[in-house]
Amino acid sequence: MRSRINDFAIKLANVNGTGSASANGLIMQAIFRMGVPVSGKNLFPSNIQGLPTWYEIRVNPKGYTARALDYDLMIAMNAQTYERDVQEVRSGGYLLYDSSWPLDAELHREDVNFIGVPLARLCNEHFREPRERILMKNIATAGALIALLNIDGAVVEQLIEEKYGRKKALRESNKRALQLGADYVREHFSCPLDFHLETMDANGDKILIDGNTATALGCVYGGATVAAWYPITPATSVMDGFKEFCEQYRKDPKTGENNFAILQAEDELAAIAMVIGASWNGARAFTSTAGPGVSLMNELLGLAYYAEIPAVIIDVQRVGPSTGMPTRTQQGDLLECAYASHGDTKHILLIPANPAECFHFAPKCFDLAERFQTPVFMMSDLDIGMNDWVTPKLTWDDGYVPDRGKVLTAEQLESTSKYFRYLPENGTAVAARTLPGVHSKGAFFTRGSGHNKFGGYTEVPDEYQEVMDRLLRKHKEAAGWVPEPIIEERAGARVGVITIGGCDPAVREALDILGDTGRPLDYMRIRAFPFHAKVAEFLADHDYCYVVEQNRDGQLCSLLILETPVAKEKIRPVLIYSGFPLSAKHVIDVITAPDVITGKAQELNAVYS
Amino acid sequence: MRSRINDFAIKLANVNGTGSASANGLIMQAIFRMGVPVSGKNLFPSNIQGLPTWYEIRVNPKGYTARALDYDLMIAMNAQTYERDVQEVRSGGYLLYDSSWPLDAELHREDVNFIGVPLARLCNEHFREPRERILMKNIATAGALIALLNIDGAVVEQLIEEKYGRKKALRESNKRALQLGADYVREHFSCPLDFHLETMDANGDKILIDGNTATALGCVYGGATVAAWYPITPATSVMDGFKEFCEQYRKDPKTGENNFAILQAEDELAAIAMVIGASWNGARAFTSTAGPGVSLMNELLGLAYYAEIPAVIIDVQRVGPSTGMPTRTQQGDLLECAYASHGDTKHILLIPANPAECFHFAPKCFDLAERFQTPVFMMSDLDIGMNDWVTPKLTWDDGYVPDRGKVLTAEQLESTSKYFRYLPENGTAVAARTLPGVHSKGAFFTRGSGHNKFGGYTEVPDEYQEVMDRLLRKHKEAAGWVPEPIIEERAGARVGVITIGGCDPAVREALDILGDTGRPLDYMRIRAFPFHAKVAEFLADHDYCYVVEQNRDGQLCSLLILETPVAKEKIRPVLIYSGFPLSAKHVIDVITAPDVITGKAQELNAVYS
Amino acid sequence: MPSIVKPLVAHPSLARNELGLTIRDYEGSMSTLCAGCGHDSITAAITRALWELSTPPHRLAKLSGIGCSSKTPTYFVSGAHGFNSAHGRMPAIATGANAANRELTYLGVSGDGDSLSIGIGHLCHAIRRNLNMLYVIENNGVYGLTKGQFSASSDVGSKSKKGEANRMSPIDPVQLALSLGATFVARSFSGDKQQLVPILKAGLAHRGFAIVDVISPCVTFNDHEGSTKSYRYTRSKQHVATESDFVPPASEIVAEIVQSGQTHITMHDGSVLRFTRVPEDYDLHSRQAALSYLKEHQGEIVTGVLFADESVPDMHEMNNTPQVPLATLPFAKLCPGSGELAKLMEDFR
Amino acid sequence: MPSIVKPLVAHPSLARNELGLTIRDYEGSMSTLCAGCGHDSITAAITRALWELSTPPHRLAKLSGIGCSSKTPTYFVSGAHGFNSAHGRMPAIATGANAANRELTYLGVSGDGDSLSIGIGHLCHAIRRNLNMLYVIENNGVYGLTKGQFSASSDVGSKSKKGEANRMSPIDPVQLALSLGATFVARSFSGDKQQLVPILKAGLAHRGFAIVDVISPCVTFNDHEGSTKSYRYTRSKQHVATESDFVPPASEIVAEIVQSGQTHITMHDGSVLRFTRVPEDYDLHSRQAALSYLKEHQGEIVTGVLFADESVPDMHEMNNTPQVPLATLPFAKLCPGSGELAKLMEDFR
Ligand SMILES: Cc1ncc(C[n+]2csc(CCOP(=O)(O)OP(=O)(O)O)c2C)c(N)n1
Ligand SMILES: Cc1ncc(C[n+]2csc(CCOP(=O)(O)OP(=O)(O)O)c2C)c(N)n1
Ligand code: SF4
Ligand code: SF4
Ligand SMILES: [Mg+2]
Ligand SMILES: [Mg+2]
Repeated sequence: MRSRINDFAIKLANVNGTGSASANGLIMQAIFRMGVPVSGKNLFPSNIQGLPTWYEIRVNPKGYTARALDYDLMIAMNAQTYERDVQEVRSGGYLLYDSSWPLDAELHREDVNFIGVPLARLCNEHFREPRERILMKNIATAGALIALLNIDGAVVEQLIEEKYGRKKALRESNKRALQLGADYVREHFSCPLDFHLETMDANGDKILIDGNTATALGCVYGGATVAAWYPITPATSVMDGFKEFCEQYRKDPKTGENNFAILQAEDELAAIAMVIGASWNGARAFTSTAGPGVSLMNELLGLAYYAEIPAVIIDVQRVGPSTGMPTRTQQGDLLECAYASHGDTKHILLIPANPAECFHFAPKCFDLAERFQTPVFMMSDLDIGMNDWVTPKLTWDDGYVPDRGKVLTAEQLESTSKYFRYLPENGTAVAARTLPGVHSKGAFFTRGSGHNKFGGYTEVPDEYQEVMDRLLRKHKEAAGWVPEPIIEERAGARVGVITIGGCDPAVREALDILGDTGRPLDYMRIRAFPFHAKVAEFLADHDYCYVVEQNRDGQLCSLLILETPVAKEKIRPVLIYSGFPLSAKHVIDVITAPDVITGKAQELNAVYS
Repeated sequence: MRSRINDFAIKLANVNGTGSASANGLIMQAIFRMGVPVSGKNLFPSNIQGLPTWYEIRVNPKGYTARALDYDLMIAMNAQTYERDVQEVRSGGYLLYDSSWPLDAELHREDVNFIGVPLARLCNEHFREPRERILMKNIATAGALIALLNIDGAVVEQLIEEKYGRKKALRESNKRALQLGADYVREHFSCPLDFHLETMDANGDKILIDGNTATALGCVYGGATVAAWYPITPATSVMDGFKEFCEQYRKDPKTGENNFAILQAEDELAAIAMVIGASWNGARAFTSTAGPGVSLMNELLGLAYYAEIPAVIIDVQRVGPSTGMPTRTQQGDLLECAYASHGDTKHILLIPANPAECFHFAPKCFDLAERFQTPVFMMSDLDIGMNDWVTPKLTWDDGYVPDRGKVLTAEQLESTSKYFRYLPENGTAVAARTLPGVHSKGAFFTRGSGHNKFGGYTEVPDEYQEVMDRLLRKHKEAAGWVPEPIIEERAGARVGVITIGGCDPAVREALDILGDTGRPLDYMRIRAFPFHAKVAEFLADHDYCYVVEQNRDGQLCSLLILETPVAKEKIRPVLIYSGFPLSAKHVIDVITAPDVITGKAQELNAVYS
Repeated sequence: MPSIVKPLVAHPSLARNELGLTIRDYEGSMSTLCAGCGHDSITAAITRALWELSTPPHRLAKLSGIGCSSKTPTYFVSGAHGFNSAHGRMPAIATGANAANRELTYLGVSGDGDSLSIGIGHLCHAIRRNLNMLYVIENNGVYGLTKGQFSASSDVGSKSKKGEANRMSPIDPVQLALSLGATFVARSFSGDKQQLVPILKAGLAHRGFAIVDVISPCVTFNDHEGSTKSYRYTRSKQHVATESDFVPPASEIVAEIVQSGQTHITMHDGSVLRFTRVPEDYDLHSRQAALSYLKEHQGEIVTGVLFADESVPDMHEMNNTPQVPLATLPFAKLCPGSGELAKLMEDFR
Repeated sequence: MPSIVKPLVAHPSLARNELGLTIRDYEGSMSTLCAGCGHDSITAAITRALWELSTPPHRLAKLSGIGCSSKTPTYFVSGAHGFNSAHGRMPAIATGANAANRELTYLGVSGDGDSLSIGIGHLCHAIRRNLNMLYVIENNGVYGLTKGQFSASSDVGSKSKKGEANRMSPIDPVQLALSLGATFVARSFSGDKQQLVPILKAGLAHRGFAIVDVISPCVTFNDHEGSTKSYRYTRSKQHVATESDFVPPASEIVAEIVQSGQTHITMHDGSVLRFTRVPEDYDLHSRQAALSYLKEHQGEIVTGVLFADESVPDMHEMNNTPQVPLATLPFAKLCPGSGELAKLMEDFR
């Protein structure tokens, strides 16, 4: 059995639109400030009010923050899902419910401890406004958790101070509600529970941030000036964040003018068009979207690829196909983004695993887009983008100089005899570009139609092919510039586990457990496409590799097979794609018991081997 | 040396918009009527008037009708391209030019015979209207060819009669112009040339038709009633043809009403939306488009896939990416169509090789779309779609019954206790659908958002996954229903050549030549995705296989590798993608001299092996 | 939205329509919108209108795009097929559906985001085609489902919840529709069921494209001080230009209508839209009159049926399609058969 | 289109503009359009307008979509960057371009297919943003490049080359733009260079979105009897509502203008659009007046500057961006640096 201090998982079941988010955040943040590694996963519906929403908190002294699938404590506040929620508590665990009304006998479980707290009654007695009563119920619940889990009261008090500062009334009612909940459970139950928190110091230099906020900040730091977007879950908060940070950092102190422009486009076709227009004109420009948006951008992505115009697309992936499950997570757009648009195209993808990488990859996206004059996707996802992650404090190297690629200045053009847009110097893969407005000698005609290396329109086969072949070389060359994979080797391992993005913590935890139980496996997290040379090396160095990813069709597997020399039978897909963040258990189950492998993975294995 | 009777290639270089098309067609058709196997490739610009356009005619007694790359006779009527055109004549060949003006000495070639005909002068002398003079120059050229190539004068006369029937003036001036050209060359040169035509009987039951016309006819015969489209080269003539045939066959004889609706949509997003709407309502509906259109349809293709709505998309492929070369041919949309849209999706593709298959695959597309309730693409291309091909006469089996798939009638619904949209009977992969307006019991809510097997909205992981897994099974099942590959084996062959679509004649010719020179190779033409079981068998049965396709990235190779168990190193890409139809030489060059393999193929080989 | 099933036991005393159905038979699953959302009131009005018209549930096709508004077709007439399609594409999907089966009643529900941004092209072209459908825009001036961004119908100066003012000129669906030739144009307010129900009925009876812009406050993101789409603002600025009631086709009452001397419009199916209030000199058949009236009352929210023209051919007439649905034509009528093909082949020699 | 290079030797006697450039310096490569195509005349007018305005070639950005019309930016000012983008997307691409660099002169060329079908949404929204650009629609009523299908500007009853009559109501870009709040709206005719050149110049000088609908016959597919976009038809129906000339900014002549008592509009840059003919009672600042005038002259092709308003903020003003191009801001102004980040990190604990 694991230690019961700082090592457990709880789940709060609520109805959305009732204000539970703020109470959840309060608990999460308090635990974080206690120095305990923690993660919070918000499992929310695609709706504004009235539907089931869950919040899972896991604490772990070693820093394993992937989802746990069995819960020590369920806070069951939603009658709609009560029946299902009760089943999810581990045997011997606890369930907290609102005992203002008697518990339905049918929902009882012998092996679970029920903690009844008359939350509604308490709040009705102590608060007057109907809306306040609803909101404070959540806070009172948080109060109960403070007592049950031994959350540091001083930390919570401090948080309340920071949050409500001058709003005295709110501050007071929050405090009162917290007290109500805490007092009641302290009076009626033995507190804290056998599993609970104790202050430690594991979060030293860390922060609590979500990926979209970090991405937004990365775009500010990367020097993006034009952002075009169309609202879509789960990408909206990238732009909300960008706006907020721009308001903070990009207002000219003298004139009050905005050193940025955020354009809410009429649709995603317009959003990518604006990015292309702005990039063509020399700005660092980006859009943030999700799968449906990328699908709509397909035609123009081909234009940017073929006419060689930088463009940065933040794809915060959600569950597809079609509208799918907008508030659930998946890594289902890999193939679409890698080869987006008709005709022969290949794009660059950066794949962050956590908010810190979101931050650092954002400027990198611009660097690569400008160096290679092509669209670059950041493949984030809902889990990374919208959940709070404990991550190392973000830092910035003031020595960073944006890589603007080859852009000719007026002086350079003045001294050029004749400029040709698509004619790179001595056989390199990228030709210098020019910006409108700089010099007449740099003028050329950008087009998505057939063109030769001089930039002229062509329908001549060889001329067309020459440019297309160079584009392929260019994509290949990018492999030397993208972030390397993260590789971690264990003594004695002959088999590898490959993964991407937000699967990271679950895979690491799984490998630790497997390693501890005598099954050492090497780890590689891929961070970009085209694949860095080390990816192929890793594949070559192992007998075979599991590939853990969150989609049905093994999209990363497909890319590995198509774009590295690996033999197909060396790839073993581990596909978890039903929409919730990954847990170590998912990974271990497949690796240790190949017969419980998902149907699809079996099929893929059949095809690959 | 090959025989000089009925075995040669000529090329006519013209300026577009000057009426050369009708003269070209006349020659082509006359040769066809002489019973000689012939093909005509129209290499035209993306423009309406004034740019270079070529027409290539190849005749071959054995029926090899792929492009020949060296020309016995060049009819050089375009000063813009004269210089290049002269170079394309084979050594010892002929060049016909307009000798109204003296020939530029620099353009001379010692090893080519020059035939000067003062076409402009002759026409100026005999015709008065400026426009007529231009048009008749082309006809006079045709006259010269009649004499030079020994084209049957009676056949030509008959064609003129058929074409201009009652338009006496036009008929007469055409005849006069033909005579002018013929007389002049007969007088000044020894006619016919050493290579020329002789009547034979190789076209017995054949017709001359382009693929788009055949596709259109197939859609009429397949029972399509709603067609939605947005104009785009090279797909436009599908809809022109559909309209024409509908006017001919689908006007109600009593009421004069149209038993069809053709909707010119505002864009391709609307076109596919209309197809989806009409199919949802029970009509057989289709759209015709090209790559840019498919890119725009991406989002809705995912909707149709996920909500399981039939849709037929005719993709007449052209050269991408982006606008690319709209009047050049390529097979560059395979990957995009196979996996179109974000999230996990897989679609059905039918890949015709000639107009006859276009005709027969069209009803098949509807059958598959309705049986599997999913989008089905017909992957045609510009070469097949817009060039005239000699094909077996189209025939129709009056016993054909459309496969509408599982659609519940009012009676069936009446007797059902409760209907669930996505719940197939006993584990089959496709559930019965219902049509609006039939019965309240069949009512359900179609949505692209998460749904469970009952058709209800869901965000529950397992419920979502259950449906997604069935969709994968469904796609797999379709492999048993699509057209089988065409396989032709040669004694002693251990290596295969795989191809698709319009590459067919060039590949066959190449294999004949290689077979005759002691290198027997087996042939397989794939006609659909998902791959029929025989595709994997063929791959398994050969040491390795060349894959001949017209795109840069080896898209068919990719699909074979991802979707069959074949080992990557068994796949050898032969990629010809600069936009003109394939010739046997392209194929032979690669197969016989792997060192002249294109750069890309080398790379792919490096990756695959 | 999970389809929360409502108990379907109708109270015996509930009124029955011509089909013998009660209003409960026109309801759908429970709404999952925010309590107080304007859209729910429109759902109620639609339910009522369809019940009063005695539209057979299964002869109705409900279509929508994506958004809170677009969710609502789940909440009425569960006996009808519904299609919650993709963001902005509903008008085009409805066009295809209608082309295939002209006999159904088409009711599209959309939002201001869905219709005036991503979907505006399809809307404009559905108008051009005079597609026979009722198109309801549940207009709240924001993107509700994505949490409150300004939509293209936001007025200049209207404030977001965070206090930011919109600066771009709004697209008014009513003016847009009038200028593009829509054949039935109305505006109403979700809070004014009395006005809305007859308008919806007339829109359903109209032959051609009937567009009804319904101001429908978003209580969560756009019902605050400074918003020009809030309940308070809309109530205070609503200007009822025309009032009407809808008289189903029935000869005995036509006489009465004509007698009354009031303005009326006879719909294509013989029903009558009887106006109890029309401003003096206002010509219901003149787009120009409607536009001028809107101009004169700038700053107010002009509601009512503002324009109607029953004389314009709809998409099917323009395409000369048969009266029966194309989707139900027997295959024998569609396939010319082997004989015709053999004949045709002669043209390709 | 192959860029067929023209000889660039200017005749010494050619007039020079303020920059010392001749009109040849404003030409592009040789047109590959059909001989007689209206679009070529517009190209000539654009060339002239830019030359007369002395726009530095490299400070011009030429953007277009796809179509015969959209090819034309290759045919003028080869010293300017051009962008022949994707079908219908030009307004959105121009929006991004303009956002990045407000200092260039933006000239968009589009067709009726490009602008009124696939691209109509972007056009509508560029209008809402009052994007500072001149947007020329070369309107021929057909899809020229795809060989003559009806476009959305085809009039009811206008006949195709094959004799088929269009039945759908047209979208008139002028009315659309007026009703969406465009700040400069004009119509002209490719055959009337005298009218067109000053309109183009004014449109270029206008601060905000200037849309000029130019009827531009397609000689190959829409210049026949029965077409309402043919040369003949347009000539016979052209109704010149306003006539104007354009006076570049120069104080000495302003006095003269004011003296003359004629109507004039002072553009944002100080230049003046002087009207030599405006119908009585016609208010150039009133959308309603323009719309009514169009209505009164239905059946005619009303040309001239029909509406202008220099007072509306453009996209940059609405977004409060600096006067210098965003694209040229030094990185130091954009990146808050490590210190600020360290401070900010405290908020995430
Ligand atoms: C292609 C695409 N882009 C974006 C979205 C995200 N999205 C969902 S609803 C919506 C806006 C809805 O606004 P509106 O139509 O006004 O409906 P409301 O919620 O206000 O009723 C958006 C942008 C989407 N579903 N699909
Ligand atoms: C996405 C896409 N769909 C279709 C086309 C084909 N296409 C090229 S030009 C054109 C229409 C052009 O019409 P218009 O804008 O009126 O220009 P015109 O040729 O008449 O000047 C179309 C449909 C395309 N290039 N891209
Ligand atoms: S967010 Fe607004 S529009 Fe959506 S349900 Fe809530 S109140 Fe209605
Ligand atoms: S087809 Fe028409 S629009 Fe195109 S170039 Fe020719 S005349 Fe002009
Ligand atoms: Mg809205
Ligand atoms: Mg046009």
